[in-house]
Amino acid sequence: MPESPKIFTLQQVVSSIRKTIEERYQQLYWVKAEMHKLNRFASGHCFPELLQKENGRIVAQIRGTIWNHQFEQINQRFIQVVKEPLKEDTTLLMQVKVTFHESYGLSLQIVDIDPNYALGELQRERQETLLKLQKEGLLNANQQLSFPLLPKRVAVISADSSKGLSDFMQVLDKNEWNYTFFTMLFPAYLQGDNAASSIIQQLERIKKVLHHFDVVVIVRGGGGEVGLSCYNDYELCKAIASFPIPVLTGIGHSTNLTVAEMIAFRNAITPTELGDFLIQAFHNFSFPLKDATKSIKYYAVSRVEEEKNALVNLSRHCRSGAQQAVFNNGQQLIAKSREVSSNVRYALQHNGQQIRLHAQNAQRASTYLFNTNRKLVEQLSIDVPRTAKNQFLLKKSELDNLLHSVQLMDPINVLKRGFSITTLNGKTIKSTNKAQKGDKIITKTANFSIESEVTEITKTP
Amino acid sequence: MSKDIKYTDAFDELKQIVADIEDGEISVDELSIKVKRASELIKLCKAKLTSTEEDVNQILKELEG
Amino acid sequence: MSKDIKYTDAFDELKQIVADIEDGEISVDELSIKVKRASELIKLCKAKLTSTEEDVNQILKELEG
Amino acid sequence: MSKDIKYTDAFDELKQIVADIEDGEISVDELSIKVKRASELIKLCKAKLTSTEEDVNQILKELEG
Amino acid sequence: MSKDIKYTDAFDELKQIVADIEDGEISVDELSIKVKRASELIKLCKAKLTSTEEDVNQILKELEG
Amino acid sequence: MSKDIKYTDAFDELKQIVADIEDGEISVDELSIKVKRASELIKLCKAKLTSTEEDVNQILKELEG
Amino acid sequence: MSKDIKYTDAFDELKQIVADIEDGEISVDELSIKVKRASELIKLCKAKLTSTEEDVNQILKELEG
Repeated sequence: MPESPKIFTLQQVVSSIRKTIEERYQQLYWVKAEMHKLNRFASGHCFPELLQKENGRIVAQIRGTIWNHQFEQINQRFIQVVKEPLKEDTTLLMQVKVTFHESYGLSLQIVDIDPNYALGELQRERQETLLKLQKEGLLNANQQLSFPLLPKRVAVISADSSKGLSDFMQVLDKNEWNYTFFTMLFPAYLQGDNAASSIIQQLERIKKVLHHFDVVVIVRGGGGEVGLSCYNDYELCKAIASFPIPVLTGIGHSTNLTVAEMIAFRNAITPTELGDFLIQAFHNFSFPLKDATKSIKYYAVSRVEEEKNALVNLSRHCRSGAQQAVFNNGQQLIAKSREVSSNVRYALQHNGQQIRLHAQNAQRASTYLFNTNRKLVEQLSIDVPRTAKNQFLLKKSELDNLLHSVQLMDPINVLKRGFSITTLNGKTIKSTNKAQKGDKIITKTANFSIESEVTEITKTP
Repeated sequence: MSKDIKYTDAFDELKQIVADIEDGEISVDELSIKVKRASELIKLCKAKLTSTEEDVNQILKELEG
Repeated sequence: MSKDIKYTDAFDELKQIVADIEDGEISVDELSIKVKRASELIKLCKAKLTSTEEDVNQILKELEG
Repeated sequence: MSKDIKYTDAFDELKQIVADIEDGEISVDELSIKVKRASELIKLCKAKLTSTEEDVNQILKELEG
Repeated sequence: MSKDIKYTDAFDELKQIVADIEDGEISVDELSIKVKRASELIKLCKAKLTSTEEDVNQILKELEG
Repeated sequence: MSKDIKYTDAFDELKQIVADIEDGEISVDELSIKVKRASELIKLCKAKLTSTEEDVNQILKELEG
Repeated sequence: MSKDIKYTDAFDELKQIVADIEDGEISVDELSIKVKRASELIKLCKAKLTSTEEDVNQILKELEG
């Protein structure tokens, strides 16, 4: 059954809660939480919202308190270690005391924040940005753009009052070569929480008038080493990496390179150095022009000289060749004219010799003819007496033969050898003058004539 | 020569001419033409070093547009 | 001879003539004609070279000025 | 004899005469006529050579001048 | 005998006479006539040779002069 | 006997006489007449030969002279 | 017997007598007459021969002389 409820005053209750909590949470605890909003008040005290998110949903939330003096201490150590002031929307490792105040309620009083954890977190964020850019293929995107031959038109993202800007402009405007740059300032925060979005915004503006510019430079200087974690901001880095013209950075610090510096087309340590880089690009354009003039002068002049020499050489050859040709023809002509005279002399000599030969032949043949005829006449003059003598001998022997015959035939000579001639009636006895028995015959001898009578007749065998 | 020729092209053309002249690949007939051209290109490029055509107001106007 | 003949062509023709003369391939009848031609070509080439040289010098002087 | 005869033709005719004389194909009756002709041809050739040489020298002298 | 007889004809006749004499085809009666003729022919040929030689020498002398 | 008889005829007659004598066709009555004739012919031939030879030698001597 | 008889006639008569005797056509009775005649003819012929030989020798001697 319901008793009559005991009624406490609010203070009683709240005090009881405070007591209970104080008893229960006497220690200090290390808590990892995201500090959503710092909520620093004019008093210097901060009342940050502490959150824990899982899959984007807030699963725990509590108010924190940092008393002014502690905040200053913590912030000092952050700047020393992290090179960044304590800032919102970061996960921090903080030492807290659970406090309950009758008027203000429950909060975690932050007595210390570990700057090394924050530093780790920053590094992680930097890594994440790099990883994401890499995944998206943007890591080298800006660096792969071709650099204009002359980075004449420069969109400068900087702060009006920046020492870096004036250093940079000093280099560009006061160069001794009269290189002329066109610069236009696009003012932005260069550090701290607003820097990333501010720079992104200016980049967007520049994009609108992109055709007026060759390069974008982001210069900062004299701002110390603090508040540069914005240059690891993914969105900013993405904007830089994917920017259609080269983005050059000259942020002026000596710590680890930020992601923005890494992915920029080129990073210079200082704005002055960045200015020098642009000047150098002009030099790179200007020097070849000077060289070209020299080169053209040297080569064109020597080409002409070369041709002149070739021409002189050729005209010398022409002359010597022509003279040689004339000389050769002259020699040929002399040789031919010598041949004419020697051949003619030979022909004349030859003809003279032939005539002499013929004269000699005529004489020789005549002499032969005379000799032959003389021999013939000689022969005949020998033949005449020889034949005549022969004839005489012949006639003489003929006569002698005849004389011999005649002598042989003389009857006297027959009778002398003992033969006799018998005649009958005065005639020699023959068949026509036959003797008969009793006929008287006369026998004549050389010395006698004998008369006889025929007694017997027989026929001669 | 047209002023419209881009200084980049001018620079490339100049480099080519210089290379040709250096190689002795240019005949005497072409030489003065080429040298003249080179001279124009050099002038054009030099002018580019020391001149500017951009106008901040114009850009601002475009930005506001 | 036309002044419009190119230096290169003139020089080539000249070389050919000189080569022919040196080879002894040109008869006496042709020789003086060829030499005359060669002379004209040489003059032409010289003139071309001189004018080219002047042009080049003029252009370079302007460049350097 | 015409001066219009070419050196080459004159020289060839001369060579032919020399060859004919050498071959003994020319009778004594023709000999002096041929020799006279040869002499004329030689004179002609000499004259041509001399005039060619003068031409050549003149032309080349002009070139050097 | 006419001086107008040609050397060639004279020489041929001479050769014929010599050949006839050599062949013994000429009688003693004709011999002296033939020899006389041969002699005349030889004289004529010699004269022609001499005059030709003089002509030739004259011409050649002019050439060499 | 006439001096106008030719050597050839004389020689032939002489040869005939010798042949006739050799053949014994000449009677003793004619013999001395024939021999006388032969003797005359021989003298004539010798004379002719001598004179001809002298002529010829004279002529040829003149030629060589 | 006349000395005017010719050697030939004498020789012929002699030959006839010899032939007649050889043929036996002459009787012994005529024989010695014929022989006598023959003997006379022989003497005549010999005399003629001798005188003719002397004549001939005389002529030939002159030739050789």
